[in-house]
Amino acid sequence: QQNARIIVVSHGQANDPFWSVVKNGVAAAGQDMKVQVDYRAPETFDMVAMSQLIDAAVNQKPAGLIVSIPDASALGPSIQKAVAAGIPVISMNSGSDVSKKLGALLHVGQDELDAGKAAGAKLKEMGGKVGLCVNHEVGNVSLDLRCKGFAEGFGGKVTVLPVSNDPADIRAKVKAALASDGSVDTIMALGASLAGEPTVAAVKDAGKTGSVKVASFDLSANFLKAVSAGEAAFAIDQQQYLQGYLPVVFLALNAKYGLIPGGDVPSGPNLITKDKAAQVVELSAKGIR
Amino acid sequence: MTDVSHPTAPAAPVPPGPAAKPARDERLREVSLLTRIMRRPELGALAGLVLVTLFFLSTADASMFTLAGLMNILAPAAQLGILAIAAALLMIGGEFDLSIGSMVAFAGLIFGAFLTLTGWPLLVAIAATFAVAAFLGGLNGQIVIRTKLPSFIVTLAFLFILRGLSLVGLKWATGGSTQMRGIGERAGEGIVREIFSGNALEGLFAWLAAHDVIARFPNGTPTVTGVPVSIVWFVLFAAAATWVLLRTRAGNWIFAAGGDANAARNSGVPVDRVKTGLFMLTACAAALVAVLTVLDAGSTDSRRGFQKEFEAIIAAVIGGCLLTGGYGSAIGAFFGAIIFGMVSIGLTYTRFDSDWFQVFLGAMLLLAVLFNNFIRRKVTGER
Amino acid sequence: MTDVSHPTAPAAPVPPGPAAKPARDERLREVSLLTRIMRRPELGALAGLVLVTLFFLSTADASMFTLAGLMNILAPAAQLGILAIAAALLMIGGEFDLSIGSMVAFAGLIFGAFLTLTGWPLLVAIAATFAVAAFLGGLNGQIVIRTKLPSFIVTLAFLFILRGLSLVGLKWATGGSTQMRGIGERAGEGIVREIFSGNALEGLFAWLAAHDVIARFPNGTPTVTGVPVSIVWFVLFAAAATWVLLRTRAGNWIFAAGGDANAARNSGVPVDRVKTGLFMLTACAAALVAVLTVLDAGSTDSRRGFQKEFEAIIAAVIGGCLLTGGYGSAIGAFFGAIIFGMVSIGLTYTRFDSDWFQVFLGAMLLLAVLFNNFIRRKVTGER
Amino acid sequence: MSDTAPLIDIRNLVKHFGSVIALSGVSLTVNRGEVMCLLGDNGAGKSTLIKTLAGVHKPTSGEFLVEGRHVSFSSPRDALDAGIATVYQDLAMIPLMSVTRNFFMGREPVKGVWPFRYIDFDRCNAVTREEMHRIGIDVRDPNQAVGTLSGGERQCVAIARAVYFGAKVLILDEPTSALGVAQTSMVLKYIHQVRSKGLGVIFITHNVRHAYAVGDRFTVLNRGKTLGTYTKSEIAIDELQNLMAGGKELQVLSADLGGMV
Amino acid sequence: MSDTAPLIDIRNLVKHFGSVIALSGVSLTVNRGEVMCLLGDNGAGKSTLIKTLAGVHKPTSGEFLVEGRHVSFSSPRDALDAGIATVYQDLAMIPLMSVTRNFFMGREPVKGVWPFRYIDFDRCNAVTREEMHRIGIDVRDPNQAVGTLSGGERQCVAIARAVYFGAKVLILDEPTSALGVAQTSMVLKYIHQVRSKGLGVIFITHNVRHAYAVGDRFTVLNRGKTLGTYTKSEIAIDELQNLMAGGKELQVLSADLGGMV
Ligand SMILES: Nc1ncnc2c1ncn2[C@@H]1O[C@H](COP(=O)(O)OP(=O)(O)OP(=O)(O)O)[C@@H](O)[C@H]1O
Ligand SMILES: Nc1ncnc2c1ncn2[C@@H]1O[C@H](COP(=O)(O)OP(=O)(O)OP(=O)(O)O)[C@@H](O)[C@H]1O
Ligand SMILES: [Mg+2]
Ligand SMILES: [Mg+2]
Repeated sequence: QQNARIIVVSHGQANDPFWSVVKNGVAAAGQDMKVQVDYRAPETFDMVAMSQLIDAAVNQKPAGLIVSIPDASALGPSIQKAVAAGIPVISMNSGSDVSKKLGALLHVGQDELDAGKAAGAKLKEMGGKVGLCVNHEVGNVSLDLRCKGFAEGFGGKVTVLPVSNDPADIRAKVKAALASDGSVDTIMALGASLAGEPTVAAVKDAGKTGSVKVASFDLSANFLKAVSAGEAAFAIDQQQYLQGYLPVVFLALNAKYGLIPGGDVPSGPNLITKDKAAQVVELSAKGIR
Repeated sequence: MTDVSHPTAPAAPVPPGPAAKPARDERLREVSLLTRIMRRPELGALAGLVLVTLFFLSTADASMFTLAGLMNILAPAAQLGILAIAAALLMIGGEFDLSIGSMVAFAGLIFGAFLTLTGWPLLVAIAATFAVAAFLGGLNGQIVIRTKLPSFIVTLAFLFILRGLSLVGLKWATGGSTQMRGIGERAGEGIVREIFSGNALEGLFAWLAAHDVIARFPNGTPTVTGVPVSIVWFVLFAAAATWVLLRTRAGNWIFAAGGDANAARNSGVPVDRVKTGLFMLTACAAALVAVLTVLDAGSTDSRRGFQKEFEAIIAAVIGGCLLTGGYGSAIGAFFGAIIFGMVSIGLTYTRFDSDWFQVFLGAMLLLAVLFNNFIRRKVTGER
Repeated sequence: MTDVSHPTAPAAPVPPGPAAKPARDERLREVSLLTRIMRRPELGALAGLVLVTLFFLSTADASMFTLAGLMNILAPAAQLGILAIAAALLMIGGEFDLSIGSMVAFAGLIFGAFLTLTGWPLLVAIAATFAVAAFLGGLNGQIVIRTKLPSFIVTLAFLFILRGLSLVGLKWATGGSTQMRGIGERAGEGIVREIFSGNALEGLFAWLAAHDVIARFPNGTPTVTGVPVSIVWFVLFAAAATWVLLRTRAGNWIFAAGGDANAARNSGVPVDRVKTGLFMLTACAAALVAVLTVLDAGSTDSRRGFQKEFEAIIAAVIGGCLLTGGYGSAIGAFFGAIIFGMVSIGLTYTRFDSDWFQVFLGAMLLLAVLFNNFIRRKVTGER
Repeated sequence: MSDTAPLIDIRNLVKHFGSVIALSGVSLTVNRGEVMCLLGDNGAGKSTLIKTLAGVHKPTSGEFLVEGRHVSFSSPRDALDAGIATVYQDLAMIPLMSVTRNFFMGREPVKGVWPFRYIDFDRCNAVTREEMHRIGIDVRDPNQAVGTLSGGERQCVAIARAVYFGAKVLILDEPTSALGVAQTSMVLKYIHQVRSKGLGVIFITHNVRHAYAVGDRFTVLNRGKTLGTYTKSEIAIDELQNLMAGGKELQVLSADLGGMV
Repeated sequence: MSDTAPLIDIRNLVKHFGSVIALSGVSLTVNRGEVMCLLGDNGAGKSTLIKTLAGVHKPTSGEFLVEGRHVSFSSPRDALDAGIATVYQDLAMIPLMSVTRNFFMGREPVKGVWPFRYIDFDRCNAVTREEMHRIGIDVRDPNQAVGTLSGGERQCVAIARAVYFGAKVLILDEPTSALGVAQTSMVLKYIHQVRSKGLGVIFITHNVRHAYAVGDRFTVLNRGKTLGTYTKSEIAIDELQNLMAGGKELQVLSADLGGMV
């Protein structure tokens, strides 16, 4: 008998460190539950392309569909079409507010905005006054939301620093920003391996380790090491492995036994500070956290 | 001259015959129809398309080649294709426009702003969007022509500028967000809306579904409710562009301007006007894609059209356009866009791990062009 | 012939004079040294650099033009510049390589793998990385030459393939992560390491700091501890490439191959060998950047070098290379990379709202090239 | 416009390219029904001069009158509209385009109503084939790319095109350089015909015999300056030949050359 | 290699371009110290033939022997190495490069030790200036781009280059087409000199007087076929002229043309 097939369509590319963990969760759940899983994402943050990928998934009539919903207007019609076609849909990562309305069974994950707020509040508590948000993909709505949430939770003055995907560029720009505005005391990076690590290096270059607090979204082994060494304050973990793993499990169980949980599952946020960092490093190096 | 005998020994000159329709020239070999067809740049990309189709027929889920699956492939191909055809015309005319991707975002923003902020009716908003796009395209063209700088660098500057303005404008228009929603509701219904969004031929498809020609979902709605209008626009644009290139004066001027701008100018072709017109056309094509996608999605964001300039050039090159200008075709870009769309959507119908996606995309593109090249050489006997 | 009188009325032919070193040709106007300098493609980009510098001098924070600030601008410019110079040579030779960005990621992966998985010593790992890169570059070149397909499309396929392979390879090597770390520790210390990472001239800078020539941090360490080796590589590579282009046989062949491959071939230039060599060189430049960045950061990830091919071409074009080949310079690409680096880093030293970043980037690029063009025409009197 | 004014009258024309002085004060007139031969050594400035007349270059200084009126062409199209048709030395052809498309480039005959006007390619092909045949070239296929034609065939396309579209003035820059014997004689005959229709012709050649055969007046350029203008009656063929060489010694090789190269 | 074998011997050479038959069986020999004139109408296939000899095109069929040995060139470099130097009708120059760089392209003299070998540009410039002067062109500046030279000046660069680098066989495809009187006579003198050094020369021209002045034997092509080969003693100049026209009627215009164009 053929295994049930579950398709995941997200807005994050397979080579994005954050999403690669989600994908690992998906794959692991597929193996554990003995279902076929397929992970699909557009090549860039492109809502039009993503809606087309959902359409393509619907055509293949899977046993379940898992989507992230960064733009409800653009993706709504495709998701509704999936629901109309009788495919059980679970949303994950983004779109907790619209998930029910579009007909998804439940939502696994946590809003970027809330995560940002939590991080901002924590940094404010640590005494931050002037903040910098290092954004490596301005215009990517989920990253913009992280920055926005950070600014809201932080309360103080926050400047967005747009950077490219290149570590050398990020390092130089953070250094430049620190040199030109001496009052900056808090830096939030939106991705640990891409932006967080060069930011730590830049702060070190500028001789401000300790006086400037660095925090980052997501995890990477090197960044966690910096946290445990006291060079960075903390990392925000959405436990995105769960965002990949749980929906697959739910849908597999749904396909087998018709089971489904009764409510949304919040997967984070979870602040990894100095005391916890060391334990997480190895898991992060394997792409689980 | 055709009836003159060709002596192999010295002979008195023979008076030339009448300029009659030449019968058979001994200096030409017979060529098959196939050879003559394959020699046209218009049809070169066809071989690549066939190869790609065969590949997916043998590896992909059967649902890919259902009616719904095909529409699903054509929808993104159509949006890319509209840009690719315009980019192809511009490339044939000897220039590049790297700003079309950003123009999609920018035109989407101003279209959204016209609808939601100024509250103009749909038709006026669309017309104004096209006007702004044409103006910006013309500006690009004028800068290129007056400064004689490569269009690559000028339009690259506009790539950044327009992308940046889209971000600033969106934040300004929405009060801080990079996403503008609710455009669909403001557009209202009516004939103009139907031309730019939704499906064409809905009646026909409903009828077909009712008679079970088209598959239906469990709840009874047909899997395909019509042909998305973007596909209609795509096909019409390809047909019009092909006709213009091959049959009209403007087409001749485009080839000439791209083939050798100096020679063309010396022969009396108004090269500067042609190029400016082409820049305006590409910008308008980007605006069309913006209007189609914004009405379709009901929202716009500052990443719309990201890297589409690149994909459009790829599609045009797959379709046989030369980067150096003066050679290529609109119908080639048409097939190029379909190949590109089919490869990128098609892989989701196969069982390959998505980590391998880019490897496959690259390999398929290379194979498609190699095959197409191989077939053409085989058939025409070129070396 | 130079001493022949030029009568304005019929006169008997005058025998030609000896082929002496010509004194003064009445068919040439005097030109100033400045004109002669500005006419060189090598120095065109200088005007743009001056403009950009002036702009930042008047708008940016003073810390931008401290020693630390300049090193900070040059470090990313150096990495881009190494790619840009190689891309410029290839463009002069008439081809593109869109795969260099992906090659940075791929070379980083295999370099990391050689070090951490096979445990080779640093020197061997670096040599092997260069060998693999050269092989892949040569493969690109051979495909382009044999199939006569545009290099744009062939290397585009490799852009996707190598990027995809980097992801797959990283996940395989790390057991699921997109980042490979611990490379720095495995590299060990030693002379080879010092050539490819860290700072040069550390002793000199420490001495300077001790004598208060260089600013120090509150804790006493100098703000600049040396010149990053990537900058040294950048300068040396620019010098070597310029010398090769202008003074050697290979340089002449590169210009010829790009100017008109057919004419060059007909004159006996081994065009295919030249082009293959250039493809290998660009791939090796990408590998060099990979080694430098991997040793610097101690880790590599699948997004390294993303879109660097694009930026390298931008820098080369700012520096005066023609996209059509046969014209340009390495030193121009050198300045182009510095302009690009200065504009993109410099804006963070100013007080402009960061939402406007891309608008400024685009506008500054356009202004720099326009200004450079304007100055050249003014000085040389060209129209 | 006065009917007695020369068709073309240029006075003291100067043209610099950056530091290069290509023309340093050239004067010239062309009248109706006259063939003016422009002669001179390689690099004398002949092509530069006629490119200035054809609107390709803007003169650095000097006056340019067409039918007695001052003109300043901003593009070759202006010159074409003013009735000056030119065969350039580099032919101004697009190698990748077909013979027919090159023939009609810039002056395509269209059919149908706007915006559905299209080029009447059947007629164009027929005209091209016939005009090429008239000049002595038997085109295999008018859709062949010009880049694959032989040098002489290509030159014939340029000449046939200029002659076909008629004009007030026909400028021919070394039109016979790559032509065969038959084609050359045909072009000389064309020049004859065009002159008798009352057009003015500027004919550039290095072949003194061709010049003497069809020319009415001869202007000799040397190193960017006019060496003088002579009517046919004023000058003998070998005198002209000496002038053309611009003061260079001739290598007389063989009696067969008869002093004339 | 036998010393009596002709330098070049081609037998029944056929060349097709797709559907176009450019050569349909041509045979030809060139001996040491002989000038072989290749004559024929426009489009007869002369350039195609010599491009096949020069390694640019691969023949579709037919034999090609150099000094009695079968050869098959895979690139023009092979032909150059075999001692065949060619002046192409399209000159094979790179417009954006300087005169000197074009002159020495592919055969640059280098100085210094590897890997620091560099081109000796001072010497190159001096040689270029001198060789151009010899042919009758006074180059303003050897660093000027070839694209800004006049048509004749450019042709002289190509000829001077081929002659300078010597060879066993010199192929000249319409070398004098754009040349002035003085330059033409110089090129004819060169051909003379080269022949007396024992090299073989293939000289293509449409000027029967030039051909007759320097040629030893004449091969006439027509529509891709050999019309015949004649030694100078076998054929008179006007007979040759008639053959060259390839059976086309000549427009005799004026007595000045004297029947010979
Ligand atoms: N664009 C340019 N830039 C610099 N110099 C130029 C340019 N165009 C022409 N020249 C120079 O001007 C001079 C005159 O060139 P022109 O082409 O007018 O000569 P010509 O009389 O037509 O010679 P030919 O008989 O060989 O065709 C030449 O020496 C040439 O080098
Ligand atoms: N690459 C090609 N593709 C197709 N046809 C070609 C190609 N090259 C040459 N031909 C054709 O072959 C014929 C012979 O051309 P070729 O250039 O050899 O003539 P030619 O004798 O040198 O003439 P001319 O005296 O005008 O230079 C021409 O009719 C031309 O159209
Ligand atoms: Mg000339
Ligand atoms: Mg020829």
